[in-house]
Amino acid sequence: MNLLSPSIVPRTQISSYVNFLVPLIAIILTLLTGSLIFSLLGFNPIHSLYTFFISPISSLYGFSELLVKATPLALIAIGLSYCFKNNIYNIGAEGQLIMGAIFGGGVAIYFYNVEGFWLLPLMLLAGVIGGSLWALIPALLKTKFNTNEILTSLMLVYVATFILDYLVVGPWKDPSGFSYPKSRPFNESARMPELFDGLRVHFGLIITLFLVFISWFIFSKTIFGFQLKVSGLSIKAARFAGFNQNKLIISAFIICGGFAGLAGLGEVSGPIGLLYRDISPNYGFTAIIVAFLGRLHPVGIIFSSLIIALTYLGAEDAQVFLQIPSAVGFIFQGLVLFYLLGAELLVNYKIQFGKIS
Amino acid sequence: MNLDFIIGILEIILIATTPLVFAAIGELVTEKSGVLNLGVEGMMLVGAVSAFVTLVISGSYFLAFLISIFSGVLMSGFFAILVLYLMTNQIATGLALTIFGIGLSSMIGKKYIGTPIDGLSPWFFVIISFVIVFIISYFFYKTKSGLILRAVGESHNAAHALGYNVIKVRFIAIIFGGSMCALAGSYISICYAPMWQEGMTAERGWIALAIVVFSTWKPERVLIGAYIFGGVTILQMNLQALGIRIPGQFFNMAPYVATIIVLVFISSNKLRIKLSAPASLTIPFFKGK
Amino acid sequence: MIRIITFITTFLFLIFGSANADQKKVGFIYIGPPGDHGWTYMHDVGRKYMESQLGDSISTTYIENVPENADAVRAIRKLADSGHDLIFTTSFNYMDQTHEVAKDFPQIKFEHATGYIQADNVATYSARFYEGRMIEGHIAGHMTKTNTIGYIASYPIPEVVRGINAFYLAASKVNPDIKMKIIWVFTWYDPGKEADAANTLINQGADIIVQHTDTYAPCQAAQKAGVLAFGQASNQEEFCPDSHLTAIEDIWGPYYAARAKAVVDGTWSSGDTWDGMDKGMVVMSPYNTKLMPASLIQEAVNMEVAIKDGTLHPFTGPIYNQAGEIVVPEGEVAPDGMLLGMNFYVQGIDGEVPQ
Amino acid sequence: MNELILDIQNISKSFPSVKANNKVTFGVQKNTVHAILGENGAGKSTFVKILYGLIKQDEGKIIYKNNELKISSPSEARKVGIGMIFQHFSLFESLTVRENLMLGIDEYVSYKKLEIKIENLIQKYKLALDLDAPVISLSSGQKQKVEIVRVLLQNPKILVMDEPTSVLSPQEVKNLFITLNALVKNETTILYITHKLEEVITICNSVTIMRDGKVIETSSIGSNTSKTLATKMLGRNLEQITKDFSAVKDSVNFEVNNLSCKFNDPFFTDLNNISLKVHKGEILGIAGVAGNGQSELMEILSGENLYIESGKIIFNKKRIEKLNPQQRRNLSISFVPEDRLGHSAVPELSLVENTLLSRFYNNKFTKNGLIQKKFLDDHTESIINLFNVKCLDTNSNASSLSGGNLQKYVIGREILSKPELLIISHPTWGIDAGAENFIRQSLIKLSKLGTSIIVISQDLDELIQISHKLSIIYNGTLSKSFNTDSIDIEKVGMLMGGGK
Repeated sequence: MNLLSPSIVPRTQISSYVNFLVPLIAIILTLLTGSLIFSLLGFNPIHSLYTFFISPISSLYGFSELLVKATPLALIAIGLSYCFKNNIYNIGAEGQLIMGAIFGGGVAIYFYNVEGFWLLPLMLLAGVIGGSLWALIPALLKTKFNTNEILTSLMLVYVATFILDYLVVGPWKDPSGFSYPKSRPFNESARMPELFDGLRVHFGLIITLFLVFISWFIFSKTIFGFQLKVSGLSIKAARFAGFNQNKLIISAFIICGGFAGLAGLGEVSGPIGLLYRDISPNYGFTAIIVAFLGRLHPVGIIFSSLIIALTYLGAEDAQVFLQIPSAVGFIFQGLVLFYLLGAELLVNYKIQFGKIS
Repeated sequence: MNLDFIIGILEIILIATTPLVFAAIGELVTEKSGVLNLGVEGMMLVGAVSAFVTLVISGSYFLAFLISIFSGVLMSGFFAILVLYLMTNQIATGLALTIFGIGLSSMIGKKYIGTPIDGLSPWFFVIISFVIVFIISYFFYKTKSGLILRAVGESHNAAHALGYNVIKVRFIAIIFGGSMCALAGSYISICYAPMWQEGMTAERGWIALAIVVFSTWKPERVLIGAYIFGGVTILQMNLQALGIRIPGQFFNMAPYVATIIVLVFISSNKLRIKLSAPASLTIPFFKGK
Repeated sequence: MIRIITFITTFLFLIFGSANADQKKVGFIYIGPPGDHGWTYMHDVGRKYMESQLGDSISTTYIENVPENADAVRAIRKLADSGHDLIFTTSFNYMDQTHEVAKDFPQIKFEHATGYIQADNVATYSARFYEGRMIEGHIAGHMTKTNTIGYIASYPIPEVVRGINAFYLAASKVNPDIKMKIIWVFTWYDPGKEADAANTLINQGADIIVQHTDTYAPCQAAQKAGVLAFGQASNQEEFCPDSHLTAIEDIWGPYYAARAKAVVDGTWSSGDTWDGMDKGMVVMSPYNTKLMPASLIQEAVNMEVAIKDGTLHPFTGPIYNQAGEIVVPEGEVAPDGMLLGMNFYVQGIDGEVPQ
Repeated sequence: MNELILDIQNISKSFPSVKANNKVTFGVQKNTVHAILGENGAGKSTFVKILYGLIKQDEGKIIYKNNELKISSPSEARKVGIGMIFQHFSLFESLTVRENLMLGIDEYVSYKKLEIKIENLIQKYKLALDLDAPVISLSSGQKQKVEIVRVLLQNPKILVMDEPTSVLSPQEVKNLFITLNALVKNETTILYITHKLEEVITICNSVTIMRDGKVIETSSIGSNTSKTLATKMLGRNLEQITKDFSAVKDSVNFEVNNLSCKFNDPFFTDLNNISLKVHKGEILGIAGVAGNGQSELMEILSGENLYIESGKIIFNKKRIEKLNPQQRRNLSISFVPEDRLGHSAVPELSLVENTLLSRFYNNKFTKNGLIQKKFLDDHTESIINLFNVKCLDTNSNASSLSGGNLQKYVIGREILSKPELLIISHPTWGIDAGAENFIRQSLIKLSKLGTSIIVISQDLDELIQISHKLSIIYNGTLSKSFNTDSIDIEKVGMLMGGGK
């Protein structure tokens, strides 16, 4: 009996057209499912989809907001890819972000009455140091005591949150703020300059693009990038080559922490302008999806950060214009991700229809 | 300090820790088969809301838990299809499942917020949580099926070469993990704090994931990890209530810090951990090779 | 490119948009989901009340789960951009964000809850919940048998500290032996942890549970353990009928309706509103007649009257801090400035405000 | 006795790049040892996988016990009585021996019953195995025993063995042959996949020779000698290997003095007081049965493991025991560890990238931390050309190469760096005769250029063939060295078994 049945075959070489085709298929499926869901819930499907995907970026301001939201996601995701490439499961970027904000913000608070061109660079440096130091804890525990980094990095997120809370309620509280849990506002020279008048997209975007480019360079052109890749694929081969495993683990953590810290500082010195409890809407966790969706590749990460940022903006617009509850936004966001991830099958494998006897 | 007081503390610790044990043992089985599912929080929420809604509609506790477990099967089954058949990245898919679960649960529960129900006594489930841990331990180390599951997590290629159905074993392990997470959720919404509130699992799913790591993939150690976390949480509350003058932030940090410190002490033996960690965790299995 | 998109937007808006020109649009920014049955829930109740009062002259929109960070500006601006005339931002940490957007939209009116900075188009409003705490303290002082009160506190902000102090001052007045046990849980919203805290307090001998967190888990825990409790934000008696003494209800509806009406009428002006029982912004839930003696209920009602007419103030001197220094002299009442920024426990409370 | 248990008819199987089996047709008689002889890449493994249900043929059929064999999975194959022992062990490293054995039993009986069954089997075949030891702690020989026992648990009618002796010591090979003969007497047919001619002559009754996916000939052994078999298998004659003692210089350039390592770990063999000397241009062989400290010694010599309790390692009068592999490479020492996939090469990376794994001071692959793609490409290109590596191009993944070709690539990579000292472990493990011969020739050629070479191997024939001196490692202790032109094989055999 001869049957036509599909079988999955790995691709020997990844063709470039597939790289474009895959997101396209995912988008088409998303639109179809989205229409179905919105129709079932009693919303006009075309209008809903328009509100989700186009209305948020239909103005210059909206587009700038997309960048504001995507900037920290891309920055953290690119940092995480240093870890993930090396098979280090650092899921504590959120904590490293908070520490970066604490260190960098601490500088701004210490020099609250001093203006100067040097202040922002100093804060950037402090932010990087803060994030790196926080990432160094799981790194050292892993290298010295063999402690699993998934647990330590995750737990340290919560610890960082409490430290930030302690600081803004206690020592760093705004003296003229009626004891509310927030710091003084940063002065002008401690703020990220905005790139365009009236838009919130700030200098952090330039830093991020620069670091994305640098990372691309490191991953593809330097021996360090090669070392990360090899030790992620095979620890034995890395030892054979003489790569210092501990040094690589620590460097990956430090870079990742530094990037996350920078993202945290970018938030507090950019759009927020002071320190308080809830400075990040879980950027550190969302960035994990961004990193994998972008296949740990700098260019991929730029695209995936924009897509994920857009789903957040779209969910807001859907609430404002269509009174679609945020829950539906989450469901829809989940679906978009499922489709994008599922469609990747077609990048690495092809489906063959062949005879099986 | 009399005996009643200490028993009282123990009771609170038991009630508070049980959902962590359920979720962690479920995730442990999933991970032991070689699949990492980061969707624990999402599955717990959907489990919590489906139990609650079923209870409100039907009035039957039995049906509530049944439907809840079924919801966990559906959620994790969906995840299983993605990671096993479409070979999606497990970490990203799990995180997406959490986002999806947060949305789905609040959508389902919209009309039921603030509906009063009669809570169920937690003790039955507290006992069950211990029983399940020991059953899983027995299953892993004293049955052929458990051995197969561990073998699949250790090396899917070798297991396949021996003729074991890797996909089937993983599917079942994922679904078991999903139903345990759902059970943890329904315990929260029916026994622990009988109500439905959006996002009411409050990050317990993440703690459960950490506890699996803590356990170094050994079932009995799930109890140790969960009870260190739960125990320190309740103990710090007791110290606060005694009026000790340390800022509350530091009290609240204690469970997280304690878990890290204990893990540091028990993880120095590399080889022992290597022997119990599933070697093919997060690596997709492709049959064609 | 931008032009094409703008064109499409306009086009689609013409097709789908249906705006009544005279209708005023009122927007809300919520910190949580309206389903939290606590803080956001009560704001949503207020919003619905406003709709019911003003009918077709307004329409309302809300965005829920808006984090108090960079996202908030975008959410607020989205409401401003989409033609809203009045925007309520209902959490303290929206303060800077509200002002940032308000600067760019002088014609739109903003109302920021629990803030302390006003502008020409930004008014602030809050409620004197501590008045209710005083009554709760008074009741607790009479009702406790173990002389131990368990207090579940969320975050160390003046609002919460003020409540603790008001409660304790009133309770210790009727019962000098009273002891307060306070657990800070650092969450507004975690039913499990709130229940754990309640059970821990009960285990330590508390027979009355007070909460400053959002869910009714503590009240349920009290019901189960057979001790008494006060509800939070709304009347929670149906969840714990045998424990629920009363609750402080946040009643925003009348204020919202009045402010919206002012916008419709064109009479809105900025200002700072800190209303209490006198304006009905703080309301005590019906006292539980099964649990409380009639005389005590009468005392509570009398206190409400006295608070409303200004003859009774929760923070009347002499008030000492923990170090024994006098902070409010005999015969005076604490000024609003001190209440607004309160970050110390009064004498008699054990422990330390986390800071 | 002449009954056919297997009748293979016109089996063909194509992969995207190659036709692996082309109308394979032959018969296997019942209760014999039947060899399938061929170089790597001849199509033996593909055929075996089809027989065992791991992959499906494109066309053709297999008649098994007079019925057409229709199986789609290994467990079905086992059910009808076909058992298989893989060349690369399909064992579960972190599980115990007992657990690994249990996994070989398809019945779902109680745990207790399984345990008893296994104890009995171990008794029956007198296999000294610690049932509670994790497999990761076993030597290759012990691992193979586990594999064999696991298959025997099924009472197979046909037992397929893929290159079974490639990891065994001579003594172990002898034991294996005894076991095989016992099995044949017990009504088992053995399909013996190999490229070792001597083994075919010694143990097999008949042989099928394969080349390039086709069957060249099926015949009984009687008419064949190893020479005729070799010609048929290769389709050409192999060059004779001759070594040259005159090239060895007097100067010692590598020396290990009283080296001891205590690992305090039951899964590692401690090294005791090891001393050795290698002269310029000399090949030193280290023989021994697997699991006697070879891999530990290799790690210490390469610098992958820097944990040394006492002793010195001296290269060109310089102490090097604290240097990591990269630093040792900078002194012109190069290494080839035993595992090709995942140790000396990364399967998922291209050959160009794999070239970068082993960086010498003189090959300019990197400059200020930047990768010099040009040098790397050129170098990879020359490895492929000079060492006859069969592959698509320099961007092929290492995993796409056959074992022999990958090994040629790896050794070529190290040799082309012109090392002063080469330390190589199991240079011809599991590769075809052509590549084996080529590699041995290359090593001798290198030594003539003045490079000192240490070869660690379990293949005693190989060591005697190529090395000038030979030491034997047993239980972490290294014997003194013997000249291979005047060596007493019996003495060596004694030392390998722990005798004095």
